[in-house]
Amino acid sequence: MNRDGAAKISCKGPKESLVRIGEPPVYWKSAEELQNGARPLGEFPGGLPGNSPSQQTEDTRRDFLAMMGFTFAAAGLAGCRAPVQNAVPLLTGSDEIVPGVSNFYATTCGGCPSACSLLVKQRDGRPIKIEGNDRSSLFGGTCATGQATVLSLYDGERLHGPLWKGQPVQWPVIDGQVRDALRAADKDKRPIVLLSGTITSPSTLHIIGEWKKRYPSFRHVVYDAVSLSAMRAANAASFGRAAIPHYLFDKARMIVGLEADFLGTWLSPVEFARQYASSRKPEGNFSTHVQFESGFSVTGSNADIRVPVAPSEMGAVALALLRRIGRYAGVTDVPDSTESFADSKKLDAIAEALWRHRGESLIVSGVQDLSVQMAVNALNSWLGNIGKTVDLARPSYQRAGDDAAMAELVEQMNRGEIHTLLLHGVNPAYDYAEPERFTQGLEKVALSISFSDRRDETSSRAHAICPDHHFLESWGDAEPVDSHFSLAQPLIAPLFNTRATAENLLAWLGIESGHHTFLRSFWRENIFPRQNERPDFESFWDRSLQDGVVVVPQKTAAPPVNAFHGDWKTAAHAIVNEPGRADDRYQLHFYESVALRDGRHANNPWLQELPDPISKVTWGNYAAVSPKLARKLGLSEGDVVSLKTEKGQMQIPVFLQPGQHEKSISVALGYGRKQVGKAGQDVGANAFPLRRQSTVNVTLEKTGRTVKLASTQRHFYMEGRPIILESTLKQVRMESAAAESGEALPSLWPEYPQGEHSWGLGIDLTACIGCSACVIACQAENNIPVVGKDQVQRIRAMHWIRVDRYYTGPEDCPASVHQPMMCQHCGHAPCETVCPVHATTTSSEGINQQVYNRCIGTRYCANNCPYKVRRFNWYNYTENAKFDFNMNSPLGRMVLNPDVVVRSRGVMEKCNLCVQRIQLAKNLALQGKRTLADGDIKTACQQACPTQAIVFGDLKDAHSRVAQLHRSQRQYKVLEELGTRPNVAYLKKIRNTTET
Amino acid sequence: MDLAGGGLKALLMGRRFLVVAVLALGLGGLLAGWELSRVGVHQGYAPAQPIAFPHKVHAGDNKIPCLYCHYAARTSRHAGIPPASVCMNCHTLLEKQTVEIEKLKEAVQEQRPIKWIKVHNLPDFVYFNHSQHVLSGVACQRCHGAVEQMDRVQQMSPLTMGWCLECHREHAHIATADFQRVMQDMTHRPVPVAGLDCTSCHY
Amino acid sequence: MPKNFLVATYSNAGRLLQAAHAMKEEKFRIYDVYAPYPIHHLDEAMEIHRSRLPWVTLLLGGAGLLIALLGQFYTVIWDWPMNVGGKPANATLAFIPITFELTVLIGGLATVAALFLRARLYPGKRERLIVEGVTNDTFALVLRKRDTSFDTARARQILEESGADLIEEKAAEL
Amino acid sequence: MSASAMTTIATGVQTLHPPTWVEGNPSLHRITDDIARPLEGRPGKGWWICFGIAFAALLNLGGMVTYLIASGIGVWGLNNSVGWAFDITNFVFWVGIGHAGTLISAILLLFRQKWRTSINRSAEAMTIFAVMCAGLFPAIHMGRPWDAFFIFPYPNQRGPLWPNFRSPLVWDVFAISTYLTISLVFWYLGMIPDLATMRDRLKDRIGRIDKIRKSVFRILSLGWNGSHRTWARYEIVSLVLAGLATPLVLSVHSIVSMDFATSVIPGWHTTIFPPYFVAGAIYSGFGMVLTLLIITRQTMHLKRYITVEHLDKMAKVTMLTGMLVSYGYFSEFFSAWYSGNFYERFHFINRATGPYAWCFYLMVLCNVITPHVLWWKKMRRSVAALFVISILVNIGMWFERFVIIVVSLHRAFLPSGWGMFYPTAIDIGVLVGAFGLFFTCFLLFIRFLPMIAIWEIKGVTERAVHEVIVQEDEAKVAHA
Repeated sequence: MNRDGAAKISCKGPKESLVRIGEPPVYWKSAEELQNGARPLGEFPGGLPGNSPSQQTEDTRRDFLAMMGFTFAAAGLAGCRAPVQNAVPLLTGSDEIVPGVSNFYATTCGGCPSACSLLVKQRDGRPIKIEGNDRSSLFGGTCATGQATVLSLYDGERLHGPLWKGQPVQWPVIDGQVRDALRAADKDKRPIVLLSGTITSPSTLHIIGEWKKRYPSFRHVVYDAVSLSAMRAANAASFGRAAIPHYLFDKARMIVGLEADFLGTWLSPVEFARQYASSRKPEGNFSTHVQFESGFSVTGSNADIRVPVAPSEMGAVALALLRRIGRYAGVTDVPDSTESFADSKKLDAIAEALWRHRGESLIVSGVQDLSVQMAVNALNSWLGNIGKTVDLARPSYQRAGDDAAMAELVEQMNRGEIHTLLLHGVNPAYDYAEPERFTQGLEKVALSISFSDRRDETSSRAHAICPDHHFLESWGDAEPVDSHFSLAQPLIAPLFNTRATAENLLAWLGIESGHHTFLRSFWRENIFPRQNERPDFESFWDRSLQDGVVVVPQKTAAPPVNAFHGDWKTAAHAIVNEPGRADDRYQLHFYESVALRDGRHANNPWLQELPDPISKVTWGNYAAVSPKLARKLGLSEGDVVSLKTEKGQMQIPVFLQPGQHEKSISVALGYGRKQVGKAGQDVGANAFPLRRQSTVNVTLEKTGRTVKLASTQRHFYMEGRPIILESTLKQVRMESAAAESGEALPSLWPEYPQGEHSWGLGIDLTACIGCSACVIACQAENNIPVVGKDQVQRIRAMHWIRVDRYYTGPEDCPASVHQPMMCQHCGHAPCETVCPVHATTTSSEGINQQVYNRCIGTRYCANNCPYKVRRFNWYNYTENAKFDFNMNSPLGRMVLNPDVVVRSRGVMEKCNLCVQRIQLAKNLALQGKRTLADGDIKTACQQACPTQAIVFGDLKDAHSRVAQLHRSQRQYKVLEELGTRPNVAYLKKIRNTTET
Repeated sequence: MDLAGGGLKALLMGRRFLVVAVLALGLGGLLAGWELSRVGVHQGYAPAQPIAFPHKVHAGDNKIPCLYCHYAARTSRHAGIPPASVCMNCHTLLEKQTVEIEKLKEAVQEQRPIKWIKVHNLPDFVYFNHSQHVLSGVACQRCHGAVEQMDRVQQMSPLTMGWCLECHREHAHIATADFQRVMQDMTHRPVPVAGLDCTSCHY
Repeated sequence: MPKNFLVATYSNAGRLLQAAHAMKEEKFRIYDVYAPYPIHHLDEAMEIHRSRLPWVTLLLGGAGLLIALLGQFYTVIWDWPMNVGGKPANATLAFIPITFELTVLIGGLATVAALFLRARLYPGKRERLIVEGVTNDTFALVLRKRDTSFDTARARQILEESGADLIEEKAAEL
Repeated sequence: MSASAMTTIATGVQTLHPPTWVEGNPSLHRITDDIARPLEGRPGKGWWICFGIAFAALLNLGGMVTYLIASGIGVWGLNNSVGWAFDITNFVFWVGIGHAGTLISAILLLFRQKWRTSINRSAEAMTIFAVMCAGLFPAIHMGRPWDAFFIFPYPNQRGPLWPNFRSPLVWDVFAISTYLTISLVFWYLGMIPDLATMRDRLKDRIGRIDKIRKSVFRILSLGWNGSHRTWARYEIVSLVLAGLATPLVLSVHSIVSMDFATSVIPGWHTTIFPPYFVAGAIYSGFGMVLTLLIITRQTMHLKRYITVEHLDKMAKVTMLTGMLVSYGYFSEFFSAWYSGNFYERFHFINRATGPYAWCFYLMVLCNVITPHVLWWKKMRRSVAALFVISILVNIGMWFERFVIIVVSLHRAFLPSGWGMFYPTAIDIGVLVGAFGLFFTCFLLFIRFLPMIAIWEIKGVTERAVHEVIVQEDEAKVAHA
């Protein structure tokens, strides 16, 4: 067993020279050694002579030093209050890194364009854990993907330096080549194009603006693999503003979703999840949520009413609502359309509820179709939601993809018109609907430069790869929502010889001052003037850097938002006259998987092994079909089928998904990467190429092959057991709110004396949306290994917290519930009595403690655990070539938490309530000569939870939040009747069926 | 009537042989047991350091407080070996020159990290936090012995779990017979309580 | 030093038994009988009293019981009480199985050890056979000629009457 | 025993003939010869074939265990839902086998069952080898067998930190080791006079091998010289040991059953386990004794000593215990239904209808239906039939343990934790290997040690019994 995850790992502290290509990394055995072994002596006060590492080293290091310097004072101010809130830690004397002490820095997530604000835990110079930034007015908590991005930092497949025509070179070479090419292009006015994903960074956009000025032939094309361009177009047509509105779910009492997985992957899930949960409090306001969707999404699984609808019928749904709302609003000439998908009574009820809550209702649609979006706009504006729950004045910049522009660019490329193509954050060779068309075009481009961090499907075809920093290595900023700014700062000096894209763009403009300097000046000129809280820029900057976020008043010169003037009639008729489809054909529905999203995270083993919140399948995608259809076609789980559209076909195993619309087949995007790295290579099948044509007429054929899906939950029904208790809003309201439950069942034994504290968890099943962020957070915090597809198939996944998902009701349209299940820390734990060697006992503070080095691995405890939450190390998962994931490489092990033992083969492990965090908090309290306060300690799962469904605390303190939850009238304990006396209480799942 | 093999005869000497055998086995067992119990215990370990740094001179004769150099012990789980710069704080000013001090200055000149040898090694699976103990008023000497009298640092304590527990039991307010009563008058001021829970050290 | 014996050998137990009873009648003290299997009803003839070995079993079994009980009480309740599944420290019921096993183990081993000591059986002991085949198919009744008062003639007569196959006087160490 | 008692036996003898436990009324010398022959002659082809197979299996076991310990428990089919399967199934199975021996030698001794004499030696040997096999599994099923010593309460430097005396696993350790020790002692004690016999047979033979064998026998026989004074004590001690071993044999499987009975898992958590496990153990034990004795009496030409009468008796015991086991099965289902406990009911429905139902029905066929064949005397006395039945019994009892362990675990309380167990090649290899170990030991035993208690046989041969009594009467008459 190995206490220091750090041990035997090359550490690259922020102040330490970079590992340059060919230079052996500095190895150190312990934090002490790190301190004087791995740090150059040059940076101590009184600047000892010598020590001048190579040029670019100096730069980065100075940046970091600078940042440290700047934030001295600020740290002093904010430091005393709550250290965890510091953007920059208190610095004692010479060294900002005390070995063994973690610092937290605010930064901005680069996992997806949602640009959530984060706090990152930095230990011994390494970022090892990502947490949500509670200072943010938009976000709180994180998503699973965000949690996992820290592992991507230590991905060995990242390029170690720039490549020119496949050969490693030094930056000046690249710079020279590029400058010449640009000059040439500029001379004969040939187009220079930056093809990027959505860029939320105002400073980078500013640089791009500079490029436009400098090179008249320069053009910026934004391409999102999964884009919302139809909505932008619709908004342009309806309100004169081509933007994505900022939705306010927390202000809505009636929410209708059309194929929009806004709690899972759509637009800004963390933000929406937070809003959504806050609008659904049984004690306060409780919105009603209706979801029309073809596949079973996380969002759908939380809806009060979920209506399975074929993708082709989404328009009809919008129209059906439009017609009814129209009647209320006095518009009568909405054309009729089919309503086969739901009985009209239900629709009437929904429409009635919408109208009753006009101004505080919200309809969102993720359908990439202009007419549907027009209809939705009409609905929202007739219901008076514009400006209330749909904010166009302060739009969201989180998706800016423009499909038309992209299509045109590809044509131009194929006509050989494009001279220089810069590719940033895009991978069209993999995720463009017509990949080969794109790659053909790419060959005709004179100079193509990719900023990708690795050799992927696209970058490997480009002339040059200028690998970008991981976002944890670089400066940056973001404006996810208009006037909501956030900053990003480096948590570690770049591991490899990479360079920030912004840095490149600046360099190639001839601006040598460096990205950090530019960023500061940009903020000084553009953002600092828009606020009046801070008189001088320095303090403004420091504060912003600490908080990570700053909200400023809106630009006075914001473009106006006109009243709705969209031509909804044409849209309506377009929907009505939409081509019908043959009945023997099926419709494909594509969705982003909660873990991999559009596939950019495919090489992240944590995410590959994260069970899908609904199907619980890991390591690969599948074609979800309804059990009814499966019976009709004689399909069973794992049968590989081939899906054919007019232009393409793919082979993929089927999964029987209750609640799937009978005519639709859902396939997750983002899988089947060909070039990404050993973890993600050829996992699943790539569905992007099937999106090119209408996905309405798809044929399905058996191939006869069968594969085994790696699922972590194999039985989906509760068998009538009281595991998840449900209730409706009505009932809860009827029961007297005063009623408090929670007295334990009688026991045969005398009460065991309790210690100073009694730790416990409270989990609100109403708030839990099943997003699984907690699973990855726990994995990152507790050094939980990845075991791979084969082991998952053998039911040996190691996650300490799993989110159980059960269906209730009919299989064609079941309701579903999520239940985070971790060790229940029983007061009378069955596992403890049977352990022959006292390897698991109850601590004086109520923790069911597992002592790895005492365990001899009889597995008796796991057998006797009614909750089956104990995990056994069937093999050595560390430094074992059979499990070649992050724990098998020194680089990958840098992510390990040095405060948690890395378990060896043959021992049992399980949730220990993040006892390392408890001990740390106690120690800090001791240092601060204060007592522990409620909320001082947050478990990893609790911190990550965007809906605050998980609450940790001291049950002995009657006023603590957790104690209140344990007294709540909704509280119950799973399998309490066994007399296990869990310290984890669940709050009943509440559905709001009152409205309809 | 004779039986095979002279060696066998010796073996079959009879009762006396039996007694001897039993005693031998007993003694052997005891010895083996003792040896096994010392496996992994390095009490008295005193490796030669790359620079023969005399704690006697610094902490003893010149009375430099432990925490001046090992400042991290206040805030971190690691006491920390001071960076060479801390040494230089004084040694840039001091005239005194010795071979050892030369080594130090050389190292600083050449940016060559000094590779000290760790003397006190706890097993990987136990979590020990210096600050917790320092702040609870445990004297450094309690575990490290009279370092200020050592020329070369030596591991004084066995660093076994039993040894830790001796002290923890002394200071434990947990799991003793009158536990209930103790809990009652235990104020919520953070009384440094030496834990006897497994998770005090193992997680 | 060798002693003098009067040895009668038989080829079956019946006659030997008869002879033994006759000897008892005549107040002869039978030194010992050697046989390939235990002959019942010989005890009274040889005035062998019931062995006291079972007391060893009782005493050491009791000792085992105490060791087990005290050991468990000491470790679980006194030395380091732990909260195991919220059960009270005093888990006497849980001690029963081990207590029982140790009682049996120590009691049983002690009894056998006692037998070996009492009967002077130990590895490497040279067997001393009064006549060939007493471990196979021969039965031997042995009288010790302690002094002149031993009426050899009478003894021989009785033995002959009992139909011994062979009667001989021999000096031997037994 | 008093003379009056004697006469009753005498009359008994004269009026009705007791079953003859040795056929053909051989002389004492003949008995010695018959039983000693296999040890002194060269082993037959049959023995070599059996030994070859068994030894191959043993080697396979060695390989499997090495691989297991080198790479981790993951090489078995176990998973987080089913933490025990073949390993503990085999453990319980072998412990069960181990019960017949002590039962025959101890309990039947207390009940003065003379028919035990010709089978008890080999039955005890079987016990010891079976318990050895059993002991193997708890050791190798651990994730970290090299730390197994944590289980023993010895003063240590960890505090000291003691084992958890509440855990049935610790009880197991004590029960199994005690059982093994006492059985060994009992077995050895019973063998001492016969070892002496073997020693003395070798007296006049010359030749290196024989010399060595003789001196080995000499060491083992502790200088036994047939003294009746020793015999007297010897018999007392045998009785005492029998008295100790009887409750011991019952306790061992009761404790093993508590591994399950003390847990919370439906299908494990039941109070009927101790008696039901003991019955099952004896049932399977007699099954195995039958198998072995039928083989040996055929191959080693000992039909005269292991008679059809013996087989008949054993068949009766088998049938009786078989029916006890059946009762256990029935009452489990009954109490599940009667308790109204949801999980309990679900478990037993699942046992009979779930994915592992076939194991359940195989078990019922072998353990509930098969024994009733033995109502027919013909069957009880037909060697072939008994052989088949004994094999079926063993299969049935193995599956009983598999059903109890795996079926209970694979669908416990939370459906989210449900999962199937599929054995791997290693699982099966270890299972086979254990049989290899067992049969290798047994074959070596019948080759090198007297597999029938010579002195006890002599004690019960008709000639001995009869003549003693006749002479006794004459003696009395003479007196009167």
